[in-house]
Amino acid sequence: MSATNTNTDHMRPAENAVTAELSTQEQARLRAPFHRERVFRNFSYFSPLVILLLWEISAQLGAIDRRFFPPPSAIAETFLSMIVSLELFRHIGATLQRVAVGFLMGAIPGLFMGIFLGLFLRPRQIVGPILAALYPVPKIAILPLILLVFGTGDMSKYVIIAIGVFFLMYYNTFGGVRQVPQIYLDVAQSTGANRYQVFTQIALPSALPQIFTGLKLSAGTSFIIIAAAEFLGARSGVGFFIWSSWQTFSVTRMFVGIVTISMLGYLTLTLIDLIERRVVPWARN
Amino acid sequence: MSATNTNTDHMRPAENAVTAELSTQEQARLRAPFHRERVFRNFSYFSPLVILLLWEISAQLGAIDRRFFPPPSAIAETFLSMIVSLELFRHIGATLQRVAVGFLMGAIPGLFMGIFLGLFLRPRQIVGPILAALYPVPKIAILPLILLVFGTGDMSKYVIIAIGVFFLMYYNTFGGVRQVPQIYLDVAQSTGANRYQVFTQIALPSALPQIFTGLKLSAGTSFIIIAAAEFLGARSGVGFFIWSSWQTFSVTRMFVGIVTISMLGYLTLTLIDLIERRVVPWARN
Amino acid sequence: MTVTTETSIIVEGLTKAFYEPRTDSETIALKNLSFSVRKGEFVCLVGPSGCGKTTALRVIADLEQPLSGAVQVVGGGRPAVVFQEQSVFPWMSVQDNIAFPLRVRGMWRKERLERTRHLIDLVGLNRFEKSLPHQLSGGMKQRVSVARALAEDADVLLMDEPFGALDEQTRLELQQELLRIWDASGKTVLFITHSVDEALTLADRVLVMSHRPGRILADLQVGFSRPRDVVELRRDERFWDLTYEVWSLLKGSAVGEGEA
Amino acid sequence: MTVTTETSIIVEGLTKAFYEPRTDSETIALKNLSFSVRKGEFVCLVGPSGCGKTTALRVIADLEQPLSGAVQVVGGGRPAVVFQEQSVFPWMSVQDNIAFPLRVRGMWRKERLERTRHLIDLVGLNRFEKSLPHQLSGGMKQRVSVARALAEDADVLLMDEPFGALDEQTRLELQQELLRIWDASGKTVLFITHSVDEALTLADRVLVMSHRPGRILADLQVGFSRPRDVVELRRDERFWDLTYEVWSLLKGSAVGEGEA
Amino acid sequence: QSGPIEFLYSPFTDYAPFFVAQEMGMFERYGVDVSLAPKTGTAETIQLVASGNSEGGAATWGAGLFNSINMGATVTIVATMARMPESGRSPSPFMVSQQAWEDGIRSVEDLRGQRVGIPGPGGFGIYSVALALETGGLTVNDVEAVYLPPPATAAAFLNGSIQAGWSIEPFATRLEEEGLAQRLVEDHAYGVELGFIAFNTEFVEANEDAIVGLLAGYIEASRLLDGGGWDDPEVQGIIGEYTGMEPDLLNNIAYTVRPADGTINLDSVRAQEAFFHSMGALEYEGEIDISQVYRTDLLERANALVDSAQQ
Ligand SMILES: Nc1ncnc2c1ncn2[C@@H]1O[C@H](COP(=O)(O)OP(=O)(O)OP(=O)(O)O)[C@@H](O)[C@H]1O
Ligand SMILES: Nc1ncnc2c1ncn2[C@@H]1O[C@H](COP(=O)(O)OP(=O)(O)OP(=O)(O)O)[C@@H](O)[C@H]1O
Ligand SMILES: [Mg+2]
Ligand SMILES: [Mg+2]
Repeated sequence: MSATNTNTDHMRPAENAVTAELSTQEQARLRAPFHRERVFRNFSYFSPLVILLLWEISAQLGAIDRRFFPPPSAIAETFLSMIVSLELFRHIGATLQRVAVGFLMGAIPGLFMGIFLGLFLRPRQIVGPILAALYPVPKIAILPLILLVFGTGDMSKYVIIAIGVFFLMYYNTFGGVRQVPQIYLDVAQSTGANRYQVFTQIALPSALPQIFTGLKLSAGTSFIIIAAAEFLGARSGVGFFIWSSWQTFSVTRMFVGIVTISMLGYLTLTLIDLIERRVVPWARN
Repeated sequence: MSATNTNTDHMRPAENAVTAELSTQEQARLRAPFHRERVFRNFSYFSPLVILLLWEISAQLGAIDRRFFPPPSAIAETFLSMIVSLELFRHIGATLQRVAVGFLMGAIPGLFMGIFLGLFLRPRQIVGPILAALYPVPKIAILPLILLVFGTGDMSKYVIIAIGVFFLMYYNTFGGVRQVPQIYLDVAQSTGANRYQVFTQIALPSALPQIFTGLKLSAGTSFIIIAAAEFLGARSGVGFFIWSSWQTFSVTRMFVGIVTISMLGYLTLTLIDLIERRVVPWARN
Repeated sequence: MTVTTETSIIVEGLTKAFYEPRTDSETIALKNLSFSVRKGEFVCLVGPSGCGKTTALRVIADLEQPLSGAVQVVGGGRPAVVFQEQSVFPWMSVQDNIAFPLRVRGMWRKERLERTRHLIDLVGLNRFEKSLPHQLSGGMKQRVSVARALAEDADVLLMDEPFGALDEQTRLELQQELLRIWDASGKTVLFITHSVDEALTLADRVLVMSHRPGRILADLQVGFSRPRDVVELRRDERFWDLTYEVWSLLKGSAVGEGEA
Repeated sequence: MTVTTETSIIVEGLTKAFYEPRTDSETIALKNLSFSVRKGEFVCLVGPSGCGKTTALRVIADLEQPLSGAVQVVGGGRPAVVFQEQSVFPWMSVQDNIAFPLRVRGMWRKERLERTRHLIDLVGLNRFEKSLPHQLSGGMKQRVSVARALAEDADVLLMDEPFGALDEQTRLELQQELLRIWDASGKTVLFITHSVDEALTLADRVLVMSHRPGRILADLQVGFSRPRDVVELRRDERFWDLTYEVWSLLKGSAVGEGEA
Repeated sequence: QSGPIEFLYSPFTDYAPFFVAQEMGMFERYGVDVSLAPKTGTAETIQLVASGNSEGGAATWGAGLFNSINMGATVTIVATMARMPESGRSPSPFMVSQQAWEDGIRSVEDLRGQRVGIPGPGGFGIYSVALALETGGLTVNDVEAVYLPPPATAAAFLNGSIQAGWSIEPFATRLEEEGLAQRLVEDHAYGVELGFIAFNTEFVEANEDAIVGLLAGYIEASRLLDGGGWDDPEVQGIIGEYTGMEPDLLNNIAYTVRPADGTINLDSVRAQEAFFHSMGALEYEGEIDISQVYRTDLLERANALVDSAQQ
């Protein structure tokens, strides 16, 4: 019924408690998982090499037909010779430039439309179904129409990418904004935030994790689309390179193109992942 | 310093309070917004008709080239005659069957992979980069390989759709699971839930809103992809129909195909929206 | 005390119900609720869990529309609100969260951080200015919300169980600070609490609500002189009389939701 | 009281810190914390906001790993936990939330709903069995969490401010129910609260923690006979002595995080 | 061989004999069970056939075929698929856009430095365009090649992205009807070999009789078509089914043809190989040994079979 076991040092001055420090071992143990994680993560970026390894082995063992699936070593050889001759760089440059422009042209409107329709009921009810009706329009089927409007030059390629990216960004941003907890919007409203502020201060950051999903999907899809778009009216670009190699049945060269474009896509996805880690530090893990 | 204004009826028996009822007007006012909403929503499903209207007007006014953009009225005429001749139904049936099978073949693994990698660190770090490297592989470029492995029949079309759907579902489910609030996982862990239960009881329902985003993206994309897949090596399906119309420059027929496939996609998206409304009742609005 | 005769908050015949379209059923949260708060007054609202306190506050804050009846906040400006729920933005640091209302007003970052520095002191989060909310304890997050509402410097302060998750010591300190600010600024405060002690310590008037649907059971004047000493207060016979009165009101009314 | 001499929870030299890789900085939440709880004992943990109470509970519940030191929950089964945070699953109805632990054990829906019906009564949510959490008030959600933890029927119950958001009446009722269940079942309870009143009403022993990094400042035996009457208790001189003791311990320790 | 022979085709009128032989029971009559499988390009056909995933198929000549034979694709070529007619309207005219025509481009010479639509870098399209340009003394390098398939060509004619381009029936006729383009050269590709029929080499060796039967059905259908069968509504219905073309489009357009015996004009093939060499599209030097993959005996047996049946 009274103190039986009062800790003797409970009257120590408070400062003492705050200056309490971890032992060196504890310090090390505290940091160890993070260091281990970092090391593991850095290694894990290279896990896709496993695919190449399996492929090489299968090709060497004759499990797959080398005429149609040349082993990565053969692809690498051609790859290197094309690097040396700088031939590949021209194509990479053209593709990257088209992807970058098209990506931005689609992602920015998609982002805004997603936030806008996510926040406001009436626009959502009117514009939402229109977008849902436009989304499944087969892009490859309207390609000639896009060429008609935008010409056979790079603009039509930007537009094709932009269309694909727009919908991915729109739906993901929209979904993210629809999931913004009501309480955050209430806080904003109670402080008198205007629509623009709700847009930028609440909806955007709160939807960021899902926006990043959208960015990753868009980036991957951009490279898929550009490969298809460069089949048309282009004289450069990795997609053109793949297609023309295939037309002339140069299988190894075709694979050089496929691997190149996949690597570009992978690097972009990894970059977005890294950015996400910085920009969304409050997310789990 | 003491009660000054005690409400006289504070000693009313408690039952009285519970049986307190709203007046008829209040009842009506309470329900009115929901009825209004329902009416508005039902109308809003038809807002895509606005596109057709604008298009018709532009075509009639000669603002757009009718050789490439025949007015919707002309398209509707051809459409009706094809409905009457049952020609369209054969194509629609083939397309829907391919989309349904391919969609399921991609969505189910994508969902599982997303939950799995979302929950578990090590698999995520190893398999995640492999998927990120495979995602941007240009599908159109590896079509020949898919044909080689899966033959020229419908299986290769299922696979093409499944690949596209897989990544959309995977990334969205993954993103959703990564956003599951830690507290829910803690609750599950503290009750001794096993991995399977965490999977089905926590991660899946908590990620549902984002999974639905994935489903909508996948559904839309399935129709885009099938149109492309039926361009190559098919003799039925709406995609084949569009493509062969293009080959003969039968623009009106081609638009019948495009509108048909878009409508199928739109109906699917709307259906998913309705399901979402039922399955995710806890979401905002 | 700077209570005047001007009215600041008027709630008149407020009825609020929630409709559930899935089951076509309704929950009546408030039925014909009426009360008013004078300018500069400190009013506490107590009542059983689920009786509609939060709902009333949300209607006053213009976050929900009344089904019938009227609510008016007299005079300029919107009220500042401390929410019952966890409402700290996870993507903003402690200092940015607290300074958020100033950001809404378009103030520069430097200025708004300067202006809110004393609030960080006030809620005892000095070493945590730059921390993100997931690095804080439950009570620390609640303190951020309180500081954020104070940063608004609004004439009317609506607080929904703001000190609920705080230890008594921190709670007492913040109560004293709140009273000091209130006294110095002449703010009107409507304060929801589930602690009768707290209500009697803080309020000029205590409104006791019935269980759902909430009505005002009693409107009790709390006449203790200010500044009030928490310990002194408990020595006062009137404190226990009032406590007893509130408790018996609540007891007569608060039964488990379903038992009525 | 069924307190035995067997130990149920042992915390030995527990140190727990959080590392922030972005800034390469650490927050020491607990430093060398030691205490133990006997089987069947009801122990309350009080301490200033942010002192590490929740952290200690999470380590005991095996949701976090200690940096150094050891924690052991003796005997079968994992502890049931009531979390401080809002932890009700938004996608499950009230009854499904409460019955969730039984679902985890693979019980059929019909049986688990039957078995948890009395818990819904207990927390007074009878008309809300089928409601979803977003239709509940703050206090009602908290009651769902409490009922869920009770549904587990574990030997050890870890409760983190479970009655924080409840009005006094509901709180008193639930306190009495908890004591009744504890008394009948011989459960071990570790109960975090910020209310000294509550601690003294419920506990066999009160552990008072220092401010961060948390250590045990005092381990106070609460010797009142049971069952305890809340009103009677407050008439007891020893109640006020203990209250005073805890308060002065907290006062000596609890200062705003940054003022130390 | 169990089950039907999977035979690859593309949905164009050039492949009409296969559709007709299949639907009118000619394959069946010669005792072969064929299933027609649609595909897209030469490269896929070679890949699928050489790998044994399909037994055989028809495809067009081009750099893809030459390169694949060079790298040892295990295919055996047995007959022609189609060739350009020797005279008259071309099934694949070289066209100039209406706009360019009005701007004064009236001859091939005027196209120097202009943009010309070509379906791709490795096939019949570019060869045909090269032949058309040659009639005006130009080469492909004298113009700016823009790679576009037919549907996109229409759009490109209208918006001025190209001044001239390759085309094919019935697309060409439709372009004229819509006032988008005009025929500029018709006679450039007379007699050029368009495509071939090939089978997996192993399959050929093991199933000679089946291939003879298939070729016999093909020859009979070809003779039917080239002997005026195009106007038969039943035939038009069949072709419409496989190509997605409306039957009335099939009237009044020019078609590719086949010699009555289905033999390949190797000179034309050699000329094409030389052309792709000059374009740098081939991965080897000199000429490949076509005789190594070209077998004529099966075609001779098939012709005999058909001749005896038709007597
Ligand atoms: N969005 C909603 N939909 C349906 N019912 C609701 C909603 N919000 C509140 N309610 C109901 O209204 C009633 C009053 O809720 P309110 O949140 O105002 O209670 P409260 O007095 O604040 O309770 P507490 O002290 O537990 O926070 C409750 O019965 C609750 O179930
Ligand atoms: N995930 C985390 N990352 C970094 N710091 C953390 C984390 N969780 C807790 N802390 C820090 O640990 C300390 C103790 O937190 P804890 O939640 O245990 O406090 P508490 O005693 O439960 O406080 P309260 O009564 O306010 O809930 C706090 O200073 C907090 O900032
Ligand atoms: Mg409330
Ligand atoms: Mg805590």
